[in-house]
Amino acid sequence: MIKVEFLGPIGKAPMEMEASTLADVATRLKEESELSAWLDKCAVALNDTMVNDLTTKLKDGDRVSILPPVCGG
Amino acid sequence: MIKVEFLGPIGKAPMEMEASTLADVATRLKEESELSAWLDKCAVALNDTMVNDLTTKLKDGDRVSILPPVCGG
Amino acid sequence: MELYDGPLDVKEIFGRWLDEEAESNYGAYIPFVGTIRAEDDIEALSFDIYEPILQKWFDEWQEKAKALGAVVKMAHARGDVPVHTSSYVSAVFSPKRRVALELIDAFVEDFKANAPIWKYDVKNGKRIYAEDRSTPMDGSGLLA
Amino acid sequence: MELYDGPLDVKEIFGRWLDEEAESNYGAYIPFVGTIRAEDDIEALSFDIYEPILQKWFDEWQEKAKALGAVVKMAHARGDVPVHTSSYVSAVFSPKRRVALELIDAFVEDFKANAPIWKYDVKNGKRIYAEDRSTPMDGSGLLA
Repeated sequence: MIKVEFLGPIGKAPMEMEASTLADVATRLKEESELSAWLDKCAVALNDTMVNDLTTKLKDGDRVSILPPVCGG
Repeated sequence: MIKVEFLGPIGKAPMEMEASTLADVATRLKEESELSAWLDKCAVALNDTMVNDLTTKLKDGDRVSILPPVCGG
Repeated sequence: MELYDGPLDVKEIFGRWLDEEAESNYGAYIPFVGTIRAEDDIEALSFDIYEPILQKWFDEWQEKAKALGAVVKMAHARGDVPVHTSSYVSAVFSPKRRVALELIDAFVEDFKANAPIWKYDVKNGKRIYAEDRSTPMDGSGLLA
Repeated sequence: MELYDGPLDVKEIFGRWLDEEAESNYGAYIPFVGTIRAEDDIEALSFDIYEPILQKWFDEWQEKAKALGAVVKMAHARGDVPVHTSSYVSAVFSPKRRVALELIDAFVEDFKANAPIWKYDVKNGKRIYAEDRSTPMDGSGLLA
């Protein structure tokens, strides 16, 4: 099991799922209609490190964060 | 009569002279051996306004300032 | 890196950073102070911060600055920051001015683009995500 | 424009400028603080300033800043400024960060190139013109 959490304004409760790569996470999240407006503009972190490769392997206990568009300052 | 003053590190006392243009001032200053190391790197102001034209006309009472290389900050 | 609940005490931060580097022999100190503008009838802006990734982002900038012989610092507000108060102070110290001027520009621009901070307008006490002013981070769209 | 005999009280200047523009609705405030580095066995740097031309130079920059919706400020020391104290503070205020970041760079660089200020190393109590670090102003060589 891995955990997916949604940061900032997305306002969705964390999800737990079985997934062996980030591609599996993508497939699962695309089923959530409330995320359809978010996924194409969100970045992704794995255990608090930014990642940029769908083939990234996941292991039990990993935490994936979904980061919507930012505006600090 | 016009007055020529030497700013910052030049350390030369002001000079008074007859001059109808800045070209006349240039001719006169080139006679001063202690200025030979300065003139090619100095800028010029007339009555506290920077000038850049040797044909600039001068009138009685004008004040010409010779400004050596700067380094504020 | 310093995070505060609510507006920053800009003078305290500026002065403390100055004192911290007083003997470090840096010739240039350039702070950037970001203040909430009164516009569009907002009462305040409000901020969410995801600290673990912000800390990593900042640590990487400290390394980049170090490679240039420089130092970077930053402070940011969490929660509500009323109009005409400050939410953000960052700074660069460096031996020479050119490095400092280029580094503060790059540091502030990358902060705007990639620091995990979300901004909300506060109107009539309600928080509204400032979507039109927000930027997708590097690598966005991976899961789309 | 502010000229002081000896080192600047950087915190006082920073805080006063912040207060002066507290209600002006600027989103970005970028000061530049120049501090004397310990190098080459100097005790201090020392400065001569020709104020009438510096004031005109600064007035022109105020106009340029105004055309961008911004404000510039500056303070400089006259006479001796010991190592690890500050001789120069300038600043930009502007509604938006991009203008502020570009303006502080242009303002500081033009200051270095064209402000009528002369710098001297102070060693064993003697003033030595810092010729190797000085720049001929725009238009130099007219009379050569």
